[in-house]
Amino acid sequence: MSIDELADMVRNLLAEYVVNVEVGKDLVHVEVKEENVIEAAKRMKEAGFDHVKDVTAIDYPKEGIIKIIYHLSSYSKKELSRYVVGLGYSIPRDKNSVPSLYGVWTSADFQEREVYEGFGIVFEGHPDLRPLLLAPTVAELKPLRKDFIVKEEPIFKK
Amino acid sequence: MSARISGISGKVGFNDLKQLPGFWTRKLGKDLYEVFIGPQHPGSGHMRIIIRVDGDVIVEADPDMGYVHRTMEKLGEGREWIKGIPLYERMAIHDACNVTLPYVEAVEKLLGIEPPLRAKYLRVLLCEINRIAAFLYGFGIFGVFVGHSTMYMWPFGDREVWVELADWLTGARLTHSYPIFGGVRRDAPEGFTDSLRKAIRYMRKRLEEYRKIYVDNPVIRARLEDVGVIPRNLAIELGITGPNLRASGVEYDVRYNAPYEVYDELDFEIPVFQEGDSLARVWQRVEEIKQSLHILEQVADWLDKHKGEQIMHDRFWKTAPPLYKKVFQETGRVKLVPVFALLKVPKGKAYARAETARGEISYYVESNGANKPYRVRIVSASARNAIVFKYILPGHRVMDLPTIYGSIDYFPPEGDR
Amino acid sequence: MPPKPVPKTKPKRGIFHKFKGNLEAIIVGVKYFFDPERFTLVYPKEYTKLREGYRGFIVLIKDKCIHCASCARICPASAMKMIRIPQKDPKTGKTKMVMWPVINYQRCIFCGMCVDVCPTEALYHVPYHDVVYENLAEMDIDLESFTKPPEYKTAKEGIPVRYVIDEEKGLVKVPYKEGEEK
Amino acid sequence: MNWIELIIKIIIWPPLWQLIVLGLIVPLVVVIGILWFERKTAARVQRRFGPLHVSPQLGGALQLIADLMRYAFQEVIIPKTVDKGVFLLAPLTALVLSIVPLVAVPFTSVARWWPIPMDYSVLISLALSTVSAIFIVLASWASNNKFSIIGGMRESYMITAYEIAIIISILSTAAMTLSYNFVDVVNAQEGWKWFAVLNPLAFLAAFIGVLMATSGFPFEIPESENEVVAGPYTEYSGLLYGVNMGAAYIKRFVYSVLITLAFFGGWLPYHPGTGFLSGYLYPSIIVVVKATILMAIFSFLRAVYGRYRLDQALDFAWKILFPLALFGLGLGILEAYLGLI
Repeated sequence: MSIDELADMVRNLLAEYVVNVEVGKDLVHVEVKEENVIEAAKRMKEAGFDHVKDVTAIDYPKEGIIKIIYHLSSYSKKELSRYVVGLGYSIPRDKNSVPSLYGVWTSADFQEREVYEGFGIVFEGHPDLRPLLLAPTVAELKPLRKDFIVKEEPIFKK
Repeated sequence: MSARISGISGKVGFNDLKQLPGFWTRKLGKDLYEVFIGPQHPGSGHMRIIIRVDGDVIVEADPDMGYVHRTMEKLGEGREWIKGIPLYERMAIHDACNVTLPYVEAVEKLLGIEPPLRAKYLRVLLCEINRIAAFLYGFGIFGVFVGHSTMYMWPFGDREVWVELADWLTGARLTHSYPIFGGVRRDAPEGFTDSLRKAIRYMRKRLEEYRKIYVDNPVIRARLEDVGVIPRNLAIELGITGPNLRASGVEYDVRYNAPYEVYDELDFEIPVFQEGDSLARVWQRVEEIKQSLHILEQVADWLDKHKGEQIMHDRFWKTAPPLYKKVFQETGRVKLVPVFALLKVPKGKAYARAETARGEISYYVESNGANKPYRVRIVSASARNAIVFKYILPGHRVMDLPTIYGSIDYFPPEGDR
Repeated sequence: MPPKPVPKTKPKRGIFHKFKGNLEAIIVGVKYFFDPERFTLVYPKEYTKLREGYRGFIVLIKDKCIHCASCARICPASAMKMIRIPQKDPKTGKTKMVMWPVINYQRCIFCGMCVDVCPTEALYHVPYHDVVYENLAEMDIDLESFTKPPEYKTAKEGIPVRYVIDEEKGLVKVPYKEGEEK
Repeated sequence: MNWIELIIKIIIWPPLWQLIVLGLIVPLVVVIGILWFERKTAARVQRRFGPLHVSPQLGGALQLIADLMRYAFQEVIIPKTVDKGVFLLAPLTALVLSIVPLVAVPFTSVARWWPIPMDYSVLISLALSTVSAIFIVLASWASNNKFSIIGGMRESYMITAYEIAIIISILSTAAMTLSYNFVDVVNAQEGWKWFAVLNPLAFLAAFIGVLMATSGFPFEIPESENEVVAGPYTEYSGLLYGVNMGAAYIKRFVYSVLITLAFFGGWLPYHPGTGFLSGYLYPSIIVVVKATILMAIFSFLRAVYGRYRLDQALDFAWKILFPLALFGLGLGILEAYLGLI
C-alpha cells in the first residue's frame, strides 16, 4: 500500500471527522476535531491500527494552539505498518483538559503521562495521570512548551 | 552540558508540594507489603519499581522512571540540527548507531537527499555491530539478575570484540556519532573485513557455549520458563516492541515491515517465537545475534567488492575543496563542509524509525525551515517496553521481578531519554 | 533478497534434559577453569596502544588556523570556544582582534566533529586518552597548551599492547612495536 | 609437672583444642583459602584474573587478608530503628553456635582425643548444627528492614527444607553401620569402601542439602542481592557483616567435616596412633584437607549456576531431595542387611 493509498483509506475511514489530511515524509497526518477524537480513534482501532507508537504534543505560540498527535501503526496487519498515521487535533493553548484515549489504546498509558508532564495538558479519563519522568516541581513549569526557554551559550568565550 | 534552565524561581514549600499530582499518595490495601525496588538497588538499574506484595506474590507494580532523564527533546529544540546526533546517541551509548540513525534519516527525508550505497552499507555494518554488542550487554545484565556471574562476565568480555571493531571503524568505542546527514563519517579501514569475519566465526562458537552454560542450564531454564508470559494479543495491546514483541509471536520488525537503508536487499530471517515467556525472549535474542552475524557476512562481502566508492552525498561532497578529497583518500575520513554547522532544513514533518537492539525507536521531526529543529519527539524502545512492568508483573513472585526485568532488557537511560 | 519472518519455538525439554544440561554446564565450566583464555588488560603494567584515527585529545596547529570559527559553531557540547586576542598585523602595523579556538575538556565529548569540519586540517586527534589533570580548572585549557599535545602521564612504564581479533580466543593481546601499523 | 607441660596440656585438651583450633583458627584459614579459591575459580571460568594487585606473586592471596582488615576496621553502623541488643547478639550467637557442633565430632579413632567421649556423636552434632540458622532469622527480624525480613523469611523456609534432607541422609550412614558414633561410621569405611560410593543417593542428598544450608549456588536465595540487597544481612556493616559471613562459611566448613566423616572415610586411610601428633593432629589434618576439597567443589559451582527461585528450591527440596534422602536411608539399611558394609 503506497502512502497515498493509505491517506485515501484514512480519509474514507474517518470521513465526516476529517478536518485535514496531510502527507508528510513517511507519515500521514490526519487532523480531526477534539470532540470527535474518541470516535475517530475507535474507528482507527477497528481498522487495524492496534497500537500507539507515540503520543506527542507540539506547541505553536504564534497560532495560539497546541497540537496533540497520536502516531499509530499496526502490528497485526502488515500492509498498514509501512507508514505511520498521525491522528492529531488542535486545542487552544490555554485549554488544559482533553479526552484521554487510554480507553482505546492501552499503549497510550505512559505516553499520555509524558505529554501531561511536558505540557500540563490533563487527559480526562486517564486512570493514573502523574508525571512520568520529571519531578513534580519541574513538571509544574510545563517545560516542553515553547515559552520555557533553554538558553544555549554563544560561541565566544567571555 | 551548556544549557542553563531559566524559569525555576522561588522556593516551593512542602505544603505546595503536597498539592502537586506527583505527591498523590495511593492507598495501600490491607495485608499488603510495599517494597521499593530501586533506584539504589542492585537489581533495578536507574529506575524504581514500587511493588506491593501479598505474601510472595506481587499484586501491583508501578514503574517509576525518570532517574536518568536528560530532557533530550527540549535540548534538541535549542541546538543546531547536527548537534542532535551526539546528543541523542547518549540515550543508549552501546547502541549508538541504531538510536541516532532514524534521526539522521528523518533529516535526510526533509532535506530530500539519499546517501550513497556504500554509506548505507557502512551504516548497516555499524548498526549490526552495535546490535550484537547491545544484545551481549543485555545478556550480561540478565546474567547478573539471575545470579549467574559467569554469564555476567562472558558477554561483557565478548562484547569487547565488537566494541573493538566499532572503535577501529569509527574512532570511538561507544559514542560513535557515525551516521551523518548524507552519509557516514569514515570509510572501513584496510583489513577491517577480515577481522570482522574472524569475529563472526568466534561469536558463532561462543553462542554454543552460552547455550550450554546459560540458556540450556536447567537452573536457568527453571527460572525462565513460563515466567512473564506476554500473550500475543496483550503484546499488541501494550504496544511493546523489539525482540519482546517477536518472542510473543508478532511478525513485526522495522527492518522487515518498513525497510530502511539496505535491509531489503539483504538476506536474513526474522525469528519469531511463539511462547512469549522469558525463555523465549532469551532464545529470540540468541537467534537475532545469529541473524546479525549473517547480515554482517553479507555486508563484509559487499564492502570488499565495492572499495573506494563515495560515502557522502554529492550535496555536501561536490563543493568540497581538494584537501577534503585528499584526506578521504589517505585516511578514509570524511571531512564535513562547514555548512553542516548552520544547516537549514526545509519546512515539513518526517517520521523515521529503526530497529534497535531493544526494539523500535521512532523520531518525529518537525522543521519550520530554521537551523534548529522545531520539535523532535523521540520514543525509544525501552520507553515503550517499560509499560510491561505495570501490566505483567502482577501475579508473579518477587523473585520473578529480576527475571522479567532482565528478559525485557529494559535499559533505563534509553527509556528516560 | 528481502528479509522474511520465520516462526520458531524454543527447544523442547527432553527426559534427560536435567542430567544433560547440568553435565554440559559443568563441563564448559571445567574447560575454562583449566584453560582460561583471558583478555584482561593488566593496566599499569601494560596499556593499549590505540590505532591511528582514534578520536583522542585534540591539538591545534596554529599556523594552519584561518580563524573561521567553524569548530566552535559545530561543537555539540559547547566545549570549543573562540577567544579574541589582540594581534599586530605585520603589514599595516595595526593591532586587531583575532579569533582563536580553545577547548574545555570538562565538556568535550570527543565526537571529533571539530576536527572533521576544520577546512584546513588545523586540528588533529592524538591517539591516546590517558591524560591526567590535577584539577578542574586545568581542564579548561588556554591557547598555548591547546597547540601542544597533552602530556601522556599514566602507564608510562607499562608495555604497549594492541588487541587483535582472533578466531579462537576472541581478542588477543600482542605487544606493540613502534612503527608497526595494523 | 612443670608449668610448660601444664600449658601444653591445657592447649591440647581436646574440647578446648577442638573449639579454638579446629573450630575457629582452622576454619578461618580454610575460609580465607576457600574465598580466595572461589574468587580465583570464578575468575578463571569467567576469563579474567580475579584478585591480583595485592601480592601478585601469590596470585593475589593477600587480597583476602586486606579485605578482612577492611571489614575489621570499618565503622559498624547501627541504625536507629533496629532492636539493638538482638541486632548485635544475633550474628555473634550464630557464629558461636555454628562452631558448637564440633564439640561432638571426633577427628580421630582414639577415645582419648575425642572432645567429649560419647557414642552418639552423629546425633548430637547434627542436632547442634541446626541451631544457628534460627539466629539468622532473628538477625533479620531485629534489623527492622523490609529486605531483611524478606530475606529472613526465605531463610526460615529454606531451614525447614534442607534440614530433614541433611539429617536423614547422614543418619543413613548410622543405619549402615548400626552405630550413632562417627568413629564406627569411619571405621566401617576401611579399605576404600567410602559411603559416598556405596550409598551415592544419601551422599547426593547430603551434598545438595549442605548447598542449600550454606546458601551456595544454585540455592543462594536468602541473600540474593538482586531482589533483597543482602537478605538478612542488609543492615549489617563492618565487622558485624564479616561475622555474619564468617558464620555462614564456618557452617559450611562444619557441614563439610560431617560429610567427610560420613561419606569420605574421615581420617582413613591413615590409622591414628596414640600420641597427640599421630593420634590427633595428623588425622584431623586429613579430615580438614578432605573437607576443604569438598568446600572447593561447592565454590566451583558458583561459576556455573545461577540461582533457583524460592518456590522452586522448596519444591525441589521437598519433592526430590527429601525422597532422595529417604531412598538413601533405605539403600543404606538394605546394604547393611545384605552385609555389604
